[in-house]
Amino acid sequence: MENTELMELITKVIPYGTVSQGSQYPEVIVPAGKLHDAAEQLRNLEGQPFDYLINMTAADFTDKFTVYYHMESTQAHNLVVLKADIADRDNAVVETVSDIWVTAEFFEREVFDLFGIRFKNHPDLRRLFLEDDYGFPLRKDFKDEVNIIELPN
Amino acid sequence: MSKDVIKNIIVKDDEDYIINMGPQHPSTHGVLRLEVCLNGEIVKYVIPHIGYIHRGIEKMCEADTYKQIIHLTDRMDYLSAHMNNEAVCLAVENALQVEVPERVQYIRAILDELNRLASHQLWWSAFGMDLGALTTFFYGLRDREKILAIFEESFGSRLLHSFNTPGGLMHDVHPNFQKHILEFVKYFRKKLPDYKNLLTDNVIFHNRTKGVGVMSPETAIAFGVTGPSGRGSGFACDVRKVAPYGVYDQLDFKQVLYSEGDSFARYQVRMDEMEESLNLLEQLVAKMPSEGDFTAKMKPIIKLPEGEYYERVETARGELGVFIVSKGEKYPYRMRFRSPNFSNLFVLNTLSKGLKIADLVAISGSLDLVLPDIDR
Amino acid sequence: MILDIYSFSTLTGAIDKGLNSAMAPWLATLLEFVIVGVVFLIFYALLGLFLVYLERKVCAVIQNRIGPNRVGKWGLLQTIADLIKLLMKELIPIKNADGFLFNLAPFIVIIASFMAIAALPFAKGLQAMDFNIGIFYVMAVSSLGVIGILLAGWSSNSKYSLIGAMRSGAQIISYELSVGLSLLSIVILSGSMQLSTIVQSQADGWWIFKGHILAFISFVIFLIASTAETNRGPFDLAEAESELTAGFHTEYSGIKFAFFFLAEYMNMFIVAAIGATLFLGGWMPLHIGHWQEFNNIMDYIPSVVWFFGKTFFVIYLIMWFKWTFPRLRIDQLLNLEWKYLLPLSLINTVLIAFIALMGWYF
Amino acid sequence: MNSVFKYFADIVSGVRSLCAGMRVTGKYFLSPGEIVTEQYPENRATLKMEDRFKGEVIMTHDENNQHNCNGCGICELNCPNGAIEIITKKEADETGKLVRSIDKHVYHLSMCTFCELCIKSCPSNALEWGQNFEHAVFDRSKLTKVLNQPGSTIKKKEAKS
Amino acid sequence: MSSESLVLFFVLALVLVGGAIVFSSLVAPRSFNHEKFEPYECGIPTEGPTWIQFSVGYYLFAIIYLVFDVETVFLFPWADVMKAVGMRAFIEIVVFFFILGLGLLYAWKKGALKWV
Repeated sequence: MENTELMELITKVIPYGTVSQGSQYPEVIVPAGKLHDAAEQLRNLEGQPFDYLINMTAADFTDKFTVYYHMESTQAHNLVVLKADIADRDNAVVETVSDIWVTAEFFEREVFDLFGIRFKNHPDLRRLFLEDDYGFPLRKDFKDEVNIIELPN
Repeated sequence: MSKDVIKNIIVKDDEDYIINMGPQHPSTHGVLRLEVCLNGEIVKYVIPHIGYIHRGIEKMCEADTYKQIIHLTDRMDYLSAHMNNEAVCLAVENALQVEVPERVQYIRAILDELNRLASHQLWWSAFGMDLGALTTFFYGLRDREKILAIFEESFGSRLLHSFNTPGGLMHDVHPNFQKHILEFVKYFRKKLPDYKNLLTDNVIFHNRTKGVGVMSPETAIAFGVTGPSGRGSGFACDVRKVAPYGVYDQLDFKQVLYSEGDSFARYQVRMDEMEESLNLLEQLVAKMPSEGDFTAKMKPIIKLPEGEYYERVETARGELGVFIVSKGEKYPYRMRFRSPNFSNLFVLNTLSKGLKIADLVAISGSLDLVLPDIDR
Repeated sequence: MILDIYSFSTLTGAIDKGLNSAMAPWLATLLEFVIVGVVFLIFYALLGLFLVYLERKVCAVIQNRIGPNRVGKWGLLQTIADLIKLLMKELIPIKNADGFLFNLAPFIVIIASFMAIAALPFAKGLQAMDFNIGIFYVMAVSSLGVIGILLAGWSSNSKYSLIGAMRSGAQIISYELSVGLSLLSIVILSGSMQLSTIVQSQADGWWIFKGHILAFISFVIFLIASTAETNRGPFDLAEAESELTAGFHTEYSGIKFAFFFLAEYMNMFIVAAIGATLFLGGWMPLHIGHWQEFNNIMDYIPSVVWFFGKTFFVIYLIMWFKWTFPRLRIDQLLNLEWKYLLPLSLINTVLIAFIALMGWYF
Repeated sequence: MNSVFKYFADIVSGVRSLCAGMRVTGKYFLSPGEIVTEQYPENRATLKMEDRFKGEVIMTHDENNQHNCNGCGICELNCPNGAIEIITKKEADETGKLVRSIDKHVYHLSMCTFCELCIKSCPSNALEWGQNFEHAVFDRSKLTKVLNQPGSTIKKKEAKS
Repeated sequence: MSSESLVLFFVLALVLVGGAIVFSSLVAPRSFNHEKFEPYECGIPTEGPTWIQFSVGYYLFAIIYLVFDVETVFLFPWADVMKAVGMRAFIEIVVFFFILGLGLLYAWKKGALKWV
């Protein structure tokens, strides 16, 4: 299936999202509140359900967080990226998709560990790598005077 | 379809008989801690605890140039160091739309396969040891030594050879490179029957692995279990076939798929992949241009255009993804590695539930986990 | 036909006579006891060290390695160095462990193997105790060891040890049956439980040859079952290091650990010696039918060489198993015994009884 | 009857597979020529590392105790781990002008990951790989090395022609 | 030697183990460290009691074993005199083995040989 066709199909099921051709793969940008619904729509997309969540991660843009979901359909081998912005950095909450892809449970734990984004309805939201009182190291404003030696640029 | 969702079920009880396997345990290859709940010999649930060697590679990448990132990726999955390098290089090259010389692509593919072979050999050794056949460890390492000697000759180091650089390679390969590879292929073909007699055909080995830790294709997809572990369940996830990179679309090889999904199927996938890799090596050496540049022209300071880039390669353990968010600077704004072992590890609970503690060892061995890759 | 030049009875007899003529009988008996005791103690310790060394060398060569080669010529003193090291190691008392049982366990395993070794016929005329129920005695005493293992595992207050001990308990008692039944078949054939009589009955040929294929099957069953009895690979579930770190002796340190180690190797020697005595003719030389010349040449080889040659052959077989096979799982281990070995050995025993009755053996 | 047959067939095939395994180990047991162990400290004399072997970073000095390093600091910039520190000094050359030159090229072997970026990026080819691999020392501070030999000077450039 | 010397061997084994342990505890160094005396569980403190009611699987086999082992004890005297007594002994033992085999078959079919 061509990318344009796929994008049309996605636009049909996710009318509230912005579907565009990213630098490599089709991108779907949805509001953070609609993330779970959009994910479910993609997971059950007609003809080519995106059943394989390759990757889930986030990035800190100092004024907002963006969460990324890379998913592939194992039938058509198309890859799409689902994105959502979380504006509230101090109290970042987004709904979990671990009920759709079980692997997201662990990706979300990692994102929570490193960014401090909370996932609503997550079955077991604990820190994955770090201690409970450690900061959220992948936030851009994270400072650790003890352990990190800044290199002169 | 979403009604029969696969879940990771853990039911805790106050009277659980908890036993910790790891972080210092002979069968967790690395510092993995498994919190195992037992009922006699039967496993009730397994909770993996990771993070003992979390080095924050993703954070470190944010302060490194793209050339400097390469040497960090070696240290994630140290057994497929070359593939990790290649993933970053491919991401950078694709973002910059650099045409990499053909010779480089062939050399990279050769190194991929050599690295895959070395990794599978080590896995075979360690898997035998997990099951109590200590001799396999020495035979596997003996043969792996030959590959490491080839690496050492060309790159100067045996395990962590940061040999790739965005745009090409650090050096040209050693003049004896092709000759030694062909010698190795011949040598290893002769040794494979030993592997078969020692483990593959062994009746005890069959009993220990057949029907143990059966993973359905749905489970594999839902957990994102890729690589040989996923292909043992019939999940066609070989990135070399699904989304070919380098010269893989010009090569004749097949994706090894087994449908049983048990530990023995995962074992068989890797054994078949070893032979497949040997075939590939012969093809690659024959097709490889004997002359040519070893690197494309690159600017001394590499700056990726603003945007998001995602690149996938097939490592010895599954699909490695490199995700770069660039803001047009010489450092990546956000770098993310989707490591195959991360997803492969967490299926352990589902697979080993209701089986015996010895099976847990067999399953974790058959998943072929490398801990530094999980923790990053 | 057997030459008596190598018989140890002349030597022991002479010592006995000399002592008795020199002093009062009770003193002579006491002195004999002490001599025998000291000789056995030294023999036991040296044999243990040598077996450890042998195992290391055998597995090294199998695995394309050299093995110990630093201490002494070909590393011969390596195990002695290890022993000294283990003697110098701290004995760590484990918190909340059952102290008395914890310390008792190494005594029991050593006593079991030490008492069993006393009844073995090492050579013509060299047997400390020749019971008329010899086999029975050895079986009974050597199975005491399992109590030591169970105590060690239970008292350690470690979960790994506990599981290891439980496994080993289930394993050893199960395989006791097959060992018993396969030994029984030789008792049927030779009509005696006395080890010296059994050896004498093989003067014209070893039971493994005289008893047709049935005796051979019996030998194979004995070999498998006794490997399991001694907790060696592929049946080393009690100390399966990939699952239970070190199993029942996880918490033992220093010399106490060394005793478990020693007992394991001595048990291996005992079962190998029993196998050699019952199936391979003990210290009897190899005799083939009516080849008078050949038999005479064989007679010139001392009986003690025959005994140790055969025993070490069996020991080598057991080591060969260990360094080749993957470990079994607990349920498979018990399946193998109860569903394969036990029925087979039951049938085998009946058949052997039949051929013994009919006199259909050589 | 079929299951009884299968029972015995299982035994036979099982024993056969075990024998196949034992044949492999037995074969190696009987061929000590296959032993691959390297006797390391004894074979020091014959042990030769590959030409490209990455043992440590060294600075090449010619017979006049001269090296190529002019202290530009590019290697320091390129090192991902901060394993290189360049300490420069100002020195008057023959015309009396103050010229920056290298005082100490400090190399922390303990932080080096052998990524080769310093060697590749050096514009004057002053650095290269040394073959020494016996780095074990009792004190970590001994792993910090000064690469330019004492009293060494910078090699004069050939007259530009 | 007579069977009284069994006591000798018993005492010798005691001396061997006891002597070595006493010697070792005299020469071995001692150091005190709170963590050191913990039971080993891969570096993590144990949770919950170690000594609990354990799985019945192991004991089932012990019970079956008891039945069989007592019978094996009877078999040895029989084996000793089998050739002397002749056919009668053989027939009797065949009947005995048959019953024994039935017992094993019963346990097998009953599922007692299956691991739980």
